[in-house]
Amino acid sequence: MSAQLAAYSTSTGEAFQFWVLGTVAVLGALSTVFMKRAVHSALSLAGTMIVLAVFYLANGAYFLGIVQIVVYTGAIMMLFLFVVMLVGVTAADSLKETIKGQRWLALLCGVGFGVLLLAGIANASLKDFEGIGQANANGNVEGLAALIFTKYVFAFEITGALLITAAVGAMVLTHRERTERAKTQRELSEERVRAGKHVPPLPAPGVYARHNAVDVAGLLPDGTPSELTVSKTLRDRGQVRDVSAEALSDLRALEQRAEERLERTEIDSAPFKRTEEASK
Amino acid sequence: MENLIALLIAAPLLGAAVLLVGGRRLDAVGHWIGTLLAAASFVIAVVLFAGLLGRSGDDRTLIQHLFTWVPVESFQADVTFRLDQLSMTFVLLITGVGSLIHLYSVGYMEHDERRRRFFGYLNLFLAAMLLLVLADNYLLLYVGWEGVGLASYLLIGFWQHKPSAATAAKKAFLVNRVGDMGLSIAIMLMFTTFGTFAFGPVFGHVTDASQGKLTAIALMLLLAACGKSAQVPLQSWLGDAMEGPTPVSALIHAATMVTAGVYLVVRSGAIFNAAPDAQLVVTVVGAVTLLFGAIVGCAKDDIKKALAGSTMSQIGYMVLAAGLGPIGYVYAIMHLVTHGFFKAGLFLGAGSVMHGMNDEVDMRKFGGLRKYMPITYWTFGLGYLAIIGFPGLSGFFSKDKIIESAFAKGGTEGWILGAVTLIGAAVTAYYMTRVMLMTFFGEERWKHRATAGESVDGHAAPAEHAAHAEPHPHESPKTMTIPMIVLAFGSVFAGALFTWGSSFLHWLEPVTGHQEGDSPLSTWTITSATFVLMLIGVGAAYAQYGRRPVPAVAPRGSLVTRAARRDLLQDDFNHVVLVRGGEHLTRSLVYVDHTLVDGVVNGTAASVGGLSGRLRRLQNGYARSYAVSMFGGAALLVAATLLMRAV
Amino acid sequence: MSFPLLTATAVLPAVGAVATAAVPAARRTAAKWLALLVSLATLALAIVVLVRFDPGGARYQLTESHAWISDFGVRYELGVDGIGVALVALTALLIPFIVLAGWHDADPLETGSRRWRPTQGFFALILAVEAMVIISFEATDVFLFYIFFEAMLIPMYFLIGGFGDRAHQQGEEAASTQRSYAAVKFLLYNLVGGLIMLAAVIGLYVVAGSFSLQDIVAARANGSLHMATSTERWLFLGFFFAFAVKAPLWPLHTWLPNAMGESTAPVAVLITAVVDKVGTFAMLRYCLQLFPEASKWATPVILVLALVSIVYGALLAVGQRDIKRLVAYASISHFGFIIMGIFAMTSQGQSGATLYMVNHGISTAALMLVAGFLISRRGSRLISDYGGVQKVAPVLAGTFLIGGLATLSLPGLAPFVSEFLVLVGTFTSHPVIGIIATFGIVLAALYTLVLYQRTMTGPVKPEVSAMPDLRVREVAVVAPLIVLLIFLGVYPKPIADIVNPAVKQTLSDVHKSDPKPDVEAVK
Amino acid sequence: MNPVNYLYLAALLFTIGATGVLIRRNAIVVFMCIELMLNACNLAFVTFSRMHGNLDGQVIAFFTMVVAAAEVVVGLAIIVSLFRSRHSASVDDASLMKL
Repeated sequence: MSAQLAAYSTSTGEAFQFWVLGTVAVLGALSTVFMKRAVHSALSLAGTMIVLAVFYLANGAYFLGIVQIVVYTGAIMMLFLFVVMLVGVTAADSLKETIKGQRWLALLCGVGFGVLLLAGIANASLKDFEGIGQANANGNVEGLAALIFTKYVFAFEITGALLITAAVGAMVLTHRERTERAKTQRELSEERVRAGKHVPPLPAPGVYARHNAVDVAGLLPDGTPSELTVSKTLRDRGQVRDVSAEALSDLRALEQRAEERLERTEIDSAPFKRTEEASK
Repeated sequence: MENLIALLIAAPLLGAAVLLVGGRRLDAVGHWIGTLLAAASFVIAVVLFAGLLGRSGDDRTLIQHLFTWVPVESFQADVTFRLDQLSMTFVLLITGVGSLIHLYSVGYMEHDERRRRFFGYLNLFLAAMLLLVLADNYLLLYVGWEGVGLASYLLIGFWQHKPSAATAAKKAFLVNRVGDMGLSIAIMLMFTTFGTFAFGPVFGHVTDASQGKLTAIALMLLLAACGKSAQVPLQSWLGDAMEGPTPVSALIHAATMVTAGVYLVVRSGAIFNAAPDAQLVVTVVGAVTLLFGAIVGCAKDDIKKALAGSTMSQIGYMVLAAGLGPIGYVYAIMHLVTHGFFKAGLFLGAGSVMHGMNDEVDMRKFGGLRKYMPITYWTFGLGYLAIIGFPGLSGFFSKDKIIESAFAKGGTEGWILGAVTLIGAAVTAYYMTRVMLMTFFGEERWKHRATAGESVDGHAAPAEHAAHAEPHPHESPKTMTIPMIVLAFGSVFAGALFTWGSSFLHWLEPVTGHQEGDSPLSTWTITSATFVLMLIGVGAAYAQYGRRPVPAVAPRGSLVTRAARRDLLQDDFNHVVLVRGGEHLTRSLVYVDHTLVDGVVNGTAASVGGLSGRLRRLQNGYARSYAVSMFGGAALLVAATLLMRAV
Repeated sequence: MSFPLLTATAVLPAVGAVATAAVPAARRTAAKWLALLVSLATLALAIVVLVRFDPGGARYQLTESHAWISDFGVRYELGVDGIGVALVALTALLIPFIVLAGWHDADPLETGSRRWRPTQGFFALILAVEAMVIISFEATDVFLFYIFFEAMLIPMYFLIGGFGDRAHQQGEEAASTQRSYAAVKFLLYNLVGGLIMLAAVIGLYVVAGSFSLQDIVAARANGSLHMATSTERWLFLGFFFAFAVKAPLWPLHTWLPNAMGESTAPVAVLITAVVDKVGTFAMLRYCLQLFPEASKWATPVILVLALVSIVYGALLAVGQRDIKRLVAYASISHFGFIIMGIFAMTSQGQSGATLYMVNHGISTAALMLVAGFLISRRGSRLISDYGGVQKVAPVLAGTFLIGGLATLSLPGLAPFVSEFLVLVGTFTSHPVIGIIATFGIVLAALYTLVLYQRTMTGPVKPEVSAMPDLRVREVAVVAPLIVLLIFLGVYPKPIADIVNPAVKQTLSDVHKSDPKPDVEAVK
Repeated sequence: MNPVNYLYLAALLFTIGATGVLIRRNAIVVFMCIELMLNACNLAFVTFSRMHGNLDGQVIAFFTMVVAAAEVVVGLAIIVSLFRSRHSASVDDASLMKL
């Protein structure tokens, strides 16, 4: 019954847990700040949050602990990831400072502030404490509920209103008003014809049946890859996988075997020539 | 009867209001309205005069209290009129001569399209002048004092299209303002000394006040008098004032307004009597001006300016007499009245001459006019005889009295003053004879000058109808000649009338007080000396202008002559010292105001702007740097709280 | 609880301002008429106040008092003494003329100019200023006063910066830049003053624990509130600085010529005849009553500064080439007289100063508005561009001359009485300063007559030869002012009777009494 | 062990998050750091609630989560539209607050 224990006192177990997870949390926080890629920051933040959730539990805030995991780590952080995806997981933004002296000021403030806070906590003599046990006697959730729906009911209602407003606000912000009618298929095709390029649909990616992944460029008859076949996004991110080389080597290997079987040597260079001419 | 006093002023004031506000629809009758109201005022004056004569000498003072004007604690100024013998005399002179000159102006201004306005101004002047002499306290007197200044400003500058006229008007007002400053300071001094500035209380308590304050008050009053009566050193405006229409010169700058200074001194006699030093200054000022004006009068070729010089010198006589104290007050006023008659007559004559000569004023372009305008000639001649003090005429009586009183002052002062007055008499005879001869005798220098019709200093009436060809001298219309004749009568008989049983003396004595001075010389000696000197003056003038022809262009003349032509360089002095200096001062001050006073402020503004420009760099728009500052701020707050808890 | 008359006098124009501003731009004329009616109604109310005010009665009458910001003891307290009621009447009197004179000043400019001129905004702002000025004359709560003392700046700023003369000699662009410069200068000067005053106001609250003028004065009188000498002096300086900027007193005056020069004549009148009066009024009411000792301590310096203002302003007026700037410097000289009268600490001086505020308002309005009519005809402010106007527009010239004569305080016109009272009052307490100040009357004559001579007399300039004389509207503006000038010059007793008791009480607050004459000539 | 250690940890995490906000340019990462700070606070709240022996702290933490959720939704929406408009998620690119 560790929960009960945790509620009344701090066991060595909790101490151990604190020191281990605390380090993790701090590391997560640091990496949130210093990771180059937003995705990584997000993930490390999520990690920190989970650790915090555990701490909540350890502090006897069972409800919050769960909420922390569900809402924060589950919902909010995922929202972050979505946005990161929307905005595009571009190449990591450089941590090089543009504003003169900003970084040093930031660090100075940060360190100073931290030191001050710690000092403040330190000289606020908080030696003794009474556990949460009393409060949690008949269940943490019930206790919270009792408070929220009596003492803090107005605040609660207002936060409800706030949430709704926020949702609406988000929609309003992200909603884009369409000014002109969307073009129909027909109009689009006619446009393309008039423009006179790529009248047929773009070539599909993938080569034969061996690769049909979207990031593999289709090969021209001579085996060289065609950029057109890969979506622009992948091209921009430089995530196109070039398989032409191995395709050619496969080809060569195939013909090799064919020759061995047919004991043909004098005319072995012919297909190569052809391929070379073709490749010219 | 007291209630009539206000009417004296009300009549012309009403005229002024009606004429000035009335607008063009009154153009046709305006001048008659003005004249009638002036005459009405004169009639009221006569009625009052009769009333006063009916009373015994001591209670001939009427007081009319209209309303309280400015009541502030102890500062109580009332609108109260005081009609006693002194002011009665002035009222009669003002309204009488004023009415005559109104009448004269009807003819003189006939061709001026702004005649209505002219009469409005004349009425305004009458009202102000009457207020001046009727006021019962100095503040009210001050109102009239500046009122006549305004009227003279408007009338001198009546032909505003002439820059010379506008400038002259401005000059007159400014110089007068200097005098007014003296008057206002005098009033303040009275208020601090006596706690009031009403005639009665002030004169009643003169003896209690300290000598120094009284002298100060008296000198300030004298300054005012100098400004108004064109006495040295504030005389410079009078000559230029001749830019105004001639009736104005006659009424304001000969008969009435310029004598206000004398009135002030005589009215304040009580104060002056108590301040002998001030009196001495008064006599000196009078004596200097007497000679100054006379000399200037000798040199001027402009007939009006010559007369203006004579006016100055005659007023010099009056001021001198007034400075003599109780010995002279009566004679100062007497000369004032007679002078009012003959000088007004002379000016009207001059105006009549100009009227007949296309508004020519240069006497060198006159000559032999007696045939062409006989009435003018005779009236002018009588006035001439009066002013040079020809025995039997009014000037003779009044001036001799003054000369006697001057000697009667006693001591060396008496001798000096007497001598000055005697010399003055001779010079007066000289320059008046000169005017007479150059205008009415000699050959007719105005003939055969088809080109020279253009008047010397632009005395061209606005509605210039006369062609600038050879003038055709002609007698002026009745409206102009009648007043001249009346005034001529005045200048002949007034003196005799006044001295007859020394009626004038008895009339004024209750107000001004009088004491017979004992002159070291007998009356006969003085009279004969005066007569001889007068003859010498006349003879000299005759020898110079009567025997040989007068050059049509003024000879260069001696240094003195040239100086005298330029008003003895007074104007040049003013110009160099006051005008130039003032211009430089104001310019430099404007510069200072722009650069220094304003510069300081703008400099501050600029520096603040620069500073903010630098601070602006902090606002680089990067959310993160804002965040840094915010975070740093938070850190500081934490630090602060910790510190607070630590201590 | 009787009808809140004083509040009404302020609220009416405020409401009128809102209503005027609300008039649609198409109905521009309606807005003008509305503004005129409101201002006239306010005048009527002010007259009622004047009638209801009993000179012999309590010091502050028609008082209203409501709790406002109870935490700081700020109350909504209104009440007028003789001085306040006179100035309220002046303000209410002048605004209709200003509105009428500015009838066309805010009309949209003819095509080719890019400046947008909201007509109804112009009149709304004027009414707003009126409301604020009136309430600051009526407030007896220091904080309340301060708020409106400052708030005034906002509408004034827009009036100065937004509306200039329709034609300008250096073209529209230069004009607008100068205008905005002037507006900003006006704003900054007064804001600085206001800030310093705010500090002093707070300081006063810290010291006195109350914002109520009457309470503080009473407490000081019965000794229950003691202020350290240094404290009192600092607070005094804080207040005085703001008022001296507003007044304006040399050397804080340089904003006035710009502001008056660049704004239209009616706005210029609003500045100098109405808004600036708040400064001098506040010296009389707040500096003297709240800090009597400090006031006496500062008197010599202030008198000298006032003297400098008088002479300096007059001399600079002589040196100006621009009609409006000339009038502005003349006003600086006159404000010097007012301040001198206030700090002469004699009943003549202070009554004179109060009368001076009223008379100067009227006379400057007359002169400046006529000058505005003149400028609007020729489209130039330079004196040298005029000449011989008297010939072509005699009525205009005549009214201009009368305005000028009032400015040089000719006896018989209202300003003379007040100016002479100020001089006498100063002379009795500080003879030397009084005598030097007397030179001001000569200089005044100089700049006025020079202005008149250069513009009105002499040969007619071709540019002005076709100049029309005053129109009916313009005569309707000027004539009443002139009548008023003459009436108050001949019979100032009514106002004097209202003002004297208040001045007497102010003097008793300062523990000053008039010096006795050497000889008791009148019992 | 004294649960105050949790507070130390929370402080540390908070500081790290804050520094991250200051350092990173990628809006999403900045946002994550903000979340990190919020979580740190939550931890502190929970610990407090344990020390005081009542649940209010947990309730506050709960509300914090809700608000954080709302905030995330809106914030991410903002980021998305920002990215749409200027094709970058860098906070420095949106530096129009300059004078």
